[in-house]
Amino acid sequence: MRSAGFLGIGGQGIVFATTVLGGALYRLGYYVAQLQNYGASVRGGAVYGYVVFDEDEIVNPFIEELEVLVILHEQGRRRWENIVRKSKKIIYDKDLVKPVENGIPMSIAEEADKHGVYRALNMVALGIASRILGVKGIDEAVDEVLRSRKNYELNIKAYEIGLELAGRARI
Amino acid sequence: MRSAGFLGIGGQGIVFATTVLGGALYRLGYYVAQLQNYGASVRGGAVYGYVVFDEDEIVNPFIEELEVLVILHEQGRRRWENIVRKSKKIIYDKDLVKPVENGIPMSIAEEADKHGVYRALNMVALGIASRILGVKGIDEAVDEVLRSRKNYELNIKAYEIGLELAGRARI
Amino acid sequence: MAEHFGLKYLRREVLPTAFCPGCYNGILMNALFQAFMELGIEDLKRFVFVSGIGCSSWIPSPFIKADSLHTLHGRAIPVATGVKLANPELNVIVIGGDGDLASIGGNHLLHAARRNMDLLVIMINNQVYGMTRGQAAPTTPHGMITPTTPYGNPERPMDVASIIAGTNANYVARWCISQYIPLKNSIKDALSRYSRGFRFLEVYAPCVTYVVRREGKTPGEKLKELMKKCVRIKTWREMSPEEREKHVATGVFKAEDKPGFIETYKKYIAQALGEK
Amino acid sequence: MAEHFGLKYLRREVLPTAFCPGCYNGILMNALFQAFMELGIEDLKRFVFVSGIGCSSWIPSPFIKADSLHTLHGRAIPVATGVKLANPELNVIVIGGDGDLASIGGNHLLHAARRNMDLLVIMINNQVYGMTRGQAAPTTPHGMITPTTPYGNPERPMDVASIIAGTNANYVARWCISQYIPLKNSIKDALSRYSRGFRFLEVYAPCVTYVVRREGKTPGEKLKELMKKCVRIKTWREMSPEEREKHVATGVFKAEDKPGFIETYKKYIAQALGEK
Amino acid sequence: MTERLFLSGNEAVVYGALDAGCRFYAGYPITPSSEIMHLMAKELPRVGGVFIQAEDELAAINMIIGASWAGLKSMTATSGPGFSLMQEGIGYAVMTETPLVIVDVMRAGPATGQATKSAQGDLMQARWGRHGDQYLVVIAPMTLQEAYDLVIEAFNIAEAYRVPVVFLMDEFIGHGREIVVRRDADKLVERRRPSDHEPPFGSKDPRIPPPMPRLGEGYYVLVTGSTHNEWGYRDVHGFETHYKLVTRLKEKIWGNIDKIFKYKVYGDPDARRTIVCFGSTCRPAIDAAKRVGGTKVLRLITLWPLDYGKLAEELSDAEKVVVPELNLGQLVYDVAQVYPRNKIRVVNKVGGGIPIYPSEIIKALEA
Amino acid sequence: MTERLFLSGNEAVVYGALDAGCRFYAGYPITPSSEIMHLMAKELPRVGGVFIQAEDELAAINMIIGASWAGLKSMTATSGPGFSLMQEGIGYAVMTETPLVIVDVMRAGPATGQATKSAQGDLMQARWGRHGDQYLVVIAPMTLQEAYDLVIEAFNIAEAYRVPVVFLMDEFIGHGREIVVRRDADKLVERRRPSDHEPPFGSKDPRIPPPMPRLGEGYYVLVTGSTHNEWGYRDVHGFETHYKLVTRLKEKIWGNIDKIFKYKVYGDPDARRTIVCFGSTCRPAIDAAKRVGGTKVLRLITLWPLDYGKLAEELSDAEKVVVPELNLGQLVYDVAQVYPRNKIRVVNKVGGGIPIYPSEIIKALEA
Amino acid sequence: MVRYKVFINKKLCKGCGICIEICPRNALRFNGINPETGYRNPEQAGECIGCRQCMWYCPDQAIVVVGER
Amino acid sequence: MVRYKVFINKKLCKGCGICIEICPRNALRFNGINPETGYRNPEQAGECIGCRQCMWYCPDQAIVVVGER
Ligand SMILES: Cc1ncc(C[n+]2csc(CCOP(=O)(O)OP(=O)(O)O)c2C)c(N)n1
Ligand SMILES: Cc1ncc(C[n+]2csc(CCOP(=O)(O)OP(=O)(O)O)c2C)c(N)n1
Ligand code: SF4
Ligand code: SF4
Ligand code: SF4
Ligand code: SF4
Ligand code: SF4
Ligand code: SF4
Ligand SMILES: [Mg+2]
Ligand SMILES: [Mg+2]
Repeated sequence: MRSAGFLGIGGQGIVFATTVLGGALYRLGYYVAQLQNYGASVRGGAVYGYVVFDEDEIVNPFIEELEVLVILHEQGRRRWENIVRKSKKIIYDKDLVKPVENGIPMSIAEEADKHGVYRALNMVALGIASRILGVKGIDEAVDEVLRSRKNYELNIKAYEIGLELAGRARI
Repeated sequence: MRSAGFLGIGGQGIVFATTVLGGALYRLGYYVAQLQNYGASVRGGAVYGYVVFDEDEIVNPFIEELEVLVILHEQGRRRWENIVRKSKKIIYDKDLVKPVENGIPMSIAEEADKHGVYRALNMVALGIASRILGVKGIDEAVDEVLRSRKNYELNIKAYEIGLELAGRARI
Repeated sequence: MAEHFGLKYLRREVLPTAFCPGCYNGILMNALFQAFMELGIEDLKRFVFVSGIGCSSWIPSPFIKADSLHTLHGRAIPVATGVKLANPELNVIVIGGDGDLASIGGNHLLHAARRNMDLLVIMINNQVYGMTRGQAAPTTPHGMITPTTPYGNPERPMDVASIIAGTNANYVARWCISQYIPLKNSIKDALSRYSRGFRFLEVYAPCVTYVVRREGKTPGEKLKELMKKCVRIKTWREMSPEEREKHVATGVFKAEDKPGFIETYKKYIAQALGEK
Repeated sequence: MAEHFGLKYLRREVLPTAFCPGCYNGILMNALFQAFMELGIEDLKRFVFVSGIGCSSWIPSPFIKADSLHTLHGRAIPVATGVKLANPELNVIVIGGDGDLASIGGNHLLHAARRNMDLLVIMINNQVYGMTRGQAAPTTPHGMITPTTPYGNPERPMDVASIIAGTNANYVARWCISQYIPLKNSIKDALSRYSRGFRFLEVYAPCVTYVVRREGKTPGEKLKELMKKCVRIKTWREMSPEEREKHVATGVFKAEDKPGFIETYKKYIAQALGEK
Repeated sequence: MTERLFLSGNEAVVYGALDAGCRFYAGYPITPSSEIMHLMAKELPRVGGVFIQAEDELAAINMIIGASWAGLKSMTATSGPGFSLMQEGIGYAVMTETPLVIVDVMRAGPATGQATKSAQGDLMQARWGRHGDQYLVVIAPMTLQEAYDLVIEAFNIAEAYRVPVVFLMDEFIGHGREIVVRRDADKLVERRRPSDHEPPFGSKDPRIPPPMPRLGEGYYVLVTGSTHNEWGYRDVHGFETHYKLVTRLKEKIWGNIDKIFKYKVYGDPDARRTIVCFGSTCRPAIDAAKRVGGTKVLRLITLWPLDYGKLAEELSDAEKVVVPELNLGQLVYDVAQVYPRNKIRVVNKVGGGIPIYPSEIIKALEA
Repeated sequence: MTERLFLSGNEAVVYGALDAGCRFYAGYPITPSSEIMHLMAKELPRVGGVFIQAEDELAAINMIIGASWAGLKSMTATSGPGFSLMQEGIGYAVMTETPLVIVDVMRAGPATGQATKSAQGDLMQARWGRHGDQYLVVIAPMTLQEAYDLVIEAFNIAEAYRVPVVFLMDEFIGHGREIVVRRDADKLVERRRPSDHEPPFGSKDPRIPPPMPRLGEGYYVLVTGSTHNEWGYRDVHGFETHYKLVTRLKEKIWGNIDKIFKYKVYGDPDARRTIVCFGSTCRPAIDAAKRVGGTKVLRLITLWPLDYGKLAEELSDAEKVVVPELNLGQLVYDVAQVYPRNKIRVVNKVGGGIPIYPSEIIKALEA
Repeated sequence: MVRYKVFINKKLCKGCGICIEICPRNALRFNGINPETGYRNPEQAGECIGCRQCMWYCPDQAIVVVGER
Repeated sequence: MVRYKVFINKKLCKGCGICIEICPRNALRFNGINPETGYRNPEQAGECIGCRQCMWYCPDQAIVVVGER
C-alpha cells in the first residue's frame, strides 16, 4: 500500500489537493482511500489530508506514516508531529515551516508567488508529491481531474511548477 | 396493614374520596399510603383509588386485595376485576354495577339522589367505607379534612348519609 | 329517523366523543362537516388529518373517518408537511390546540406559514392547555389565574392570526366558535377558493372545563356571551383600547391565492432541469 | 500608539477573530463597542452575553471580554432568559445568527418577544448559514442558489423584524451593517432609553464568504452597494413593489417602554402576596 | 423544623427542592409531573425564587441552565416526551458542568403511550439519552419520604460535582400520597466559587470538580459546549484538549463512585436468592422477600454511576437473581454485567398503571 | 448497471439511498453530515423525489415520518446535536411502526464538542436515546463501499420490519473518500400494503410485522403515538393493550434477530485473542490482527438488536478480548455481558479527529 | 306551513344544555337522567322555528331538526 | 488645522481591503504581504480627512485614526 499527503492550514487548499490526487489515482484504476482532518476551513486551523492506494482493496486507511508528505505550514506540522516523525519522504516549505528532521526544505510558496500561482499553492504541492510518487500516468490523470474543475489553467500551471521543483531537487 | 378503596369512573370523584380518607387517617396519626389510577378524569374512564394504613411504616402499598372496597361504576369493576376478586368487604351500587360475588349490593347513587347529594356521591361512598373500617375518630378526622375544602356542607351531609347507609345495612 | 349531517364523516363506533360535556370542539366539528357537505365532499378518502397532542388534537383522532395521524405534541405541522410533499394530491388538514400549534409547535407554524406550505391549519384557541388541566397557554389572557399562574398570568396573549398574517401565508382568518355560519363559510373558502398555499384558521373557543366553568358559567351562557364579545375586525379597530380589550377581533385577516410552496419548488426544478 | 476604542472590550489574547477576512461581524462589534464607550461603560462586568451556534455566535465567545455563554444552536434566548430571571440586575445581551435565532431558535424568539422578556437580542442576518458553509437560511432571498437550494430557493425570506414588531416586544429595529452611525445609536437606545422589556435589532450583513464573494464582489464593494440598497422604512414604503424587492427597509420599527416581563411578574406576586 | 405531612410525591419533591435551596424553576406541563410545576409556581415566589412556564421543554432545560450560571439552584420536571426533548440541553449541562436537577416522572411509553400510567422505561435513556461521551448522575427514590429526602441529596450531588442529576421517579411516586416528614436538611452543599487564578473548567486531579464562577462578578467566564480548555477557551481541533476534558468529566463522576454510588440491602442479607431493583418496584420486592424469607433485596438508589464491583460482590454467591422492572428489561443489563444471564429471572410488566405485585415476584423467586 | 466511483461516504450514502428507492429527504444542516443533504437536494428532484430543508431537526424527523406514511421511502441525516433533538420523533416512529432511515454521522461530543472530528460516541444513544420501552435497529458501515451497500440494507430492514433504522457512521466515513461500486441492488424490500380486514397495527405472530397502509387510499388509517390496539384505536387505560403492543414491538425486532443481526469474522477465526469492534474502527483492528497474527476480529455490523448468544459463542474460548472504540467505552458494555470485565482490554480514544492506529490495538493485544 | 321537529340522539347527548340555552324560542327543556349515559337529555317542549341553532351548536352531533309540511 | 494619521494594527489586519475601498479620499493602499500573518496590510498613502469610515468599517479593530494639530 502506498501513500502521500499534505499538511498545512485552512485556506491553503490542502483538501482539494488531496482530492485531486485521490481522483487521479482512482482514474488510474487503483483502490484509493482518502482522509482529511480540518476545522471550519475558511477560518484557519491545521489541515491534514492524505491518500492511500493499492492494487488491492485497502484494508486500513488509518496509518501513522506516509510515504510522501508535503508540509506547507508550521501549524500543520505542529499538530501532526507524530505523523511527521514517522513519515518517509518529507518535503517542507522552508519559509513557513520550522526545520524538519530528515525532511527536504524547499521554497514552495516563494516559487509559487514568483510564478504567479500563489493562489494555487496546493497544486504546486500536489505536483511535488506526484513527482515523488512517480506513479505511471499520474500527470495525465491529474490533468483530467483538473479539467473538470474550476481554474484549470492556473491549477495545471501550478501543478507543473510543482513537478519541476521536485524534479530539480532530484528527490 | 389495613386498607380501603373505591372503584368508579371519571367524574365520580373517586380520587377526592380517596384523598379525604387518606387525609383523615393521616390526621389520626397513622402511616398512610394512597394510590390511584385514572386517565384524563374529566372525560370518563375507570378510576381506582385506595389507601393502606398502619401504625408502622408501610413497606409496600402495592396490594392486590383490599379490606374494604366500594364500587360505584361497572367500568371500574370490569377494569380491576382481579382486585375485586381478591378483596374482602365489597359494597357495590346495585344499579350501576353488575352483581359482584360475595359483594353487598346497595342503592348508593339512588339514595344520594334522593337526599339531594348526588353531586357528592363520592362522599356517600366514603361514609360507607369509613363506617365499615370503623377506625376510632375517623368521622371527626373526615369532618376536619372536609372543612378545609370546598362544599363542606354538601360533602359532610353526603358523608353522613353514607355512614347511615352502611349502618342500616349492618355490614 | 333523520340523521345528523356530520355522522357520515365520523367513526360512529367511537362516539360520543371523549370531550367534556359542552366542549366547543364539537361545534367546530359541525362547521367542518357542514363545509364538507356543502362542498359536495362525499367521503374523506383523499383527506388526511394531522394533529398533535391535546384535546383539540383528538378531533380527528379517532373521531373523523379519514386517514389521520395523531402525532407528537407540537409536531403536527412538520408531519403534515411531509405528507403533503410526498403526495401533493392529498388534502392535508391540521387541527390542533393553541398550546400545541403556537407554544411548543410555534416554530413549525411560523415556518410553514413563511413557506406558504400547502396546508390548512385550524387552531383551537381555548385559552389554556385543556388536556393537561388548564395551565396557561400563549393565548391565556393577561392576569388570568391558572395552575401555572397562581398569582395571575404575567404574560400577554399572542395574537396568533395577526402574526401569521404577517408572513407569506395565503389565507388567515379568526372566528369565534359562536360565529357558526362565517366559520363554516371560511372553512369552505379555505378548501375551495383558496385551495393552495398556507391557510390558517384560528377558532376562538374557550375551554368549557377550565375557562368557562371556572368563570361560573355554563357552556350555553358563555356561547351567548361570545356572540357579543366577538366582533368583526373593522368594528374592533374602531373601538377604544379598553373596549378592544373586552372584545375579540374576528374575520378574514388575509386572503390571497399565490402559488404555494409545492408549485414554486416544482417550478424552480422544472426551470433548472429543463422540463416543462 | 493610539488604541482602538474596541480593544478594551475584547480579549486581546484571542485576536484576531476567527472570522473570515472582511466578515461584517467585526463591524457590528465596532458599533457595539462604540455604543458602550459613548454610554460610559468602562467594563462589561455586569453584562452577560449569550449566543448560540454559528459564526455570529462567536462574536461574544470568546472575543468579548465579559461573561459569556456560548450555548446550543438555537437556544441562546432561553439560556439568556434564565440568566436574566435569576439575576435581574445583569444586562443580558443575545447575539446570534439568522439561522440560530430565526430558524431553529424561532420559537424562543417569538415567545421571548411575546413575554416582553427583558433582553436585548441582536440578530445578524447574513442571509445564510455561514458556519456550516452557506446553506439557505430563513432569510435567504427567493431564488438564490445555495448548497441546499441548488435549483434556487423556493421559499420566501422571513421579515424577522416585522414579525417581532407584531408581538409585545418593546423595541424593534433593523439596520444594515453599512449604516454604522444609526446602528450604533440604536444599540445605545436599546441599552439606555429603552432598557427594559424585549429589544430586538436585526443587522443586515450578508456573509462575505458565502454571499458576497459568491456574487463576485469584494467586501468593500458590497458595503458600498449596501449603502444604497438599504433605505429608511418610510422611503421603502413609498417605493413600487419591484423597487422594494431591490431594497432593504431599515430603521426603528417600534420603540415603546412598557414594563418588561420581570416587572410585571413581580407586580402580580406583590399584589397577591400582599407585599408592596 | 420538623413537619409530618401527607403529600403526593410530586409535592414532596417540591418541598425537598425548596429545602435544598432550589430557587429557580422552568418547566412545561406534562402528565404525570405537572403538579410539581403547579406547586413550584405557588411556592417559589414565597421564598424569593423565580418560576417561569417555558414555551416548550427545550426552552425549559436551557432556562434552568442560564439560571444555574447566574447562581441559583435550579430544577425542572417533566415526563418521557419532554425528557426526550431535553436531552440535547442535558448534554450541554454535562459539558459545561452546570449543576441542575431534572425530575423525570416516568409514564408508560414509547411516544405518547399512556400518559397517566406508571412505568420505569426511561432508565437507560437517563444514562445514555444524549450524543457523545457524557456522564451524569441518576437517582431513584422508592418511597415518598425519599422523594423528599433524595431530591435534597440530588441537589447536593449536583452542586458538589457540578453535574446535572436526573431524579427518576414514576407515576406511582408522583401521584401517590404518603406521610412525609419535612425537616431541616442535615447538610446542604453550596457550590464553590473560584479563588484567584483558579480555572473554572479544570483541575489537576480530575476527581476534584472545578469551582464555579457566578455571572456578573467579574470572572469574565467563558461557558461553551464546544471542546474547551480549563479556562473555557474553545479548542475545536486539538486531541489533547478534548481527551483531557471528556476523560475528566467522566472521572469527576466515576472517580467519585465511592461517594456517589448508594444502595441498600433489605431482607436477609445472607440469603442466596437476591432481588435487584430500583424505584417504587422495590416496595413489592421487599414485601415479597419478607413474605417468603430467605431472600435478599438489593435496592439501587444511585443508578448511574453504577458500581459494578459492588454489584458483583453483592451477587457473588447468589444462586438466583430476580430483577423486577416496570419496563421490558433495562436494569437487567446491569445485572447481566456481573451475573450469568441465564440465572437471572425477570419480572417485566408495564401498562395500565398496574404495579408489580409481591405475588409475581414470589413466583419468580420460586420458579 | 455497475459503476466504479470515487466518493465520499456522505455521497455514497446518498447514492445507496437513491438506489434503495429513497424518494424523500428532510434535514437540517450539520457538520459532518451536511454533504448528504446537499447531494440529496440536487439528486432527488432528478428522480422525481422531494427534498426539503427543515427549520430544525425536530421538523426534519417529523417530516420524514409524514412522508413515509404517504408512501415514500424516507430518510434524514444528522450528527450528534441534531440526533439528540430527533429522539422524541424517533420514538414516535418506533411506536407507529414507521419505516425510516436516520443517518447519524458521529462527531466528537458531548454537546457541540468538536464538530469536524470523528467519534463513535452515539452508540448507546442510538439504542436508548428515547423514553419508554422502544426497540429499533442500528447498523454501522465500516468502509465507504459499505456506506453504500448497507444503507440499502438499512432501507430493506426499515421496510421489512416497519421500523426506523439508525445508520451509524462517523466523520471518517462521511468525509473520507474511497472507491465505491454502485450496482443494481440485489433485492429491494417494498412495504406490504394491507389486504381487506388486515389490521395495520397487529398480527397474531408478533414476529410478523403488520402491513402498512398508504394515506389517501381509503384505509381510514388511525396513526397514533398513544397506546393503541391493532386497528389504531387509542387505549390509554388498558394494561393488556399496552403490554401486547410494546411486547409485540420488541418481539418484532428481537424475535427476528436471526435475520437482522449480522456480524463478520476477520483474521484468524480460531485464534483465542479477539478484537470486538464496529464501524470505521474495525479497519485498524483488522490491520492489527493481520500484522500480529493469531487474532480474530469480531466485527459487528448490526449493533442493535445484538445477539448476545452469538457474541458469547464467538468469545467462548477467547483468552483475551480487546475492544477499541472512538469513545470512552460503550461497546464494551456489550462484551461485558458475555465475557468477564477484567479480561477485556479497552482502547479508547476520542478527539482531534485522530483515529485509533493498529499499533495501539497491537499494544493492547500484547499487553 | 312548515312544522319543525327536533330529534335528540340520546346515545350522543351529554346533557350540556347548550341547545336549551341557545334556542331563541325556548323550545327545548331537560327531561330527566338517561340511565344509559348518566346524562340529562333535552326534549322538545315548545314551538320550533327551524333556525338550526341547536343543531349547529350541539357539540355532540346529537340534534337533528326536521321540517315537515 | 488638524492633520489625521491612520494607524494599522498589523497583527489584527486580515487584508480584506474594506478600508481601502471605503475611504472617500482614497487615502489608503495595500503594502505587500505581512509575513507574520500572510495577509496584505494597508498603509496611509494620501490625505486623510478624519472621517473615521475606515475605522468603523474595519471588521478587525485594526485601524485607529488620530488627529494632530
Ligand atoms: C413533549 C410534550 N410535552 C408536553 C406534553 C403534555 N401535553 C399534552 S397536551 C398538552 C397541552 C395541550 O394544550 P393545547 O395544545 O392547547 O390543546 P387543548 O388540550 O387545550 O385543546 C401538553 C402540554 C406532551 N404530550 N408532550
Ligand atoms: C442542533 C444543531 N443543529 C445543527 C447544527 C449545525 N450548525 C451549526 S451553526 C449552524 C447555522 C449557523 O447559521 P446562523 O445561525 O445563521 O449563523 P452564521 O454562521 O450564519 O452567523 C448550524 C446549522 C448544530 N450545531 N446544532
Ligand atoms: S378540557 Fe376543555 S378543551 Fe378539553 S375536552 Fe374538556 S372542555 Fe374541551
Ligand atoms: S462564513 Fe460568512 S459569516 Fe462566517 S465568518 Fe466567514 S464571512 Fe463571516
Ligand atoms: S347541546 Fe347536544 S349534547 Fe348538549 S344537551 Fe343539547 S343535545 Fe345534549
Ligand atoms: S331549530 Fe332553532 S327554534 Fe328549533 S329548537 Fe333548535 S334552536 Fe330552537
Ligand atoms: S478616516 Fe476617512 S479619510 Fe481618513 S483614511 Fe479613514 S476613511 Fe479615509
Ligand atoms: S479593513 Fe481592517 S482588516 Fe481590512 S484591510 Fe483594512 S485594516 Fe486590514
Ligand atoms: Mg388549548
Ligand atoms: Mg446566518
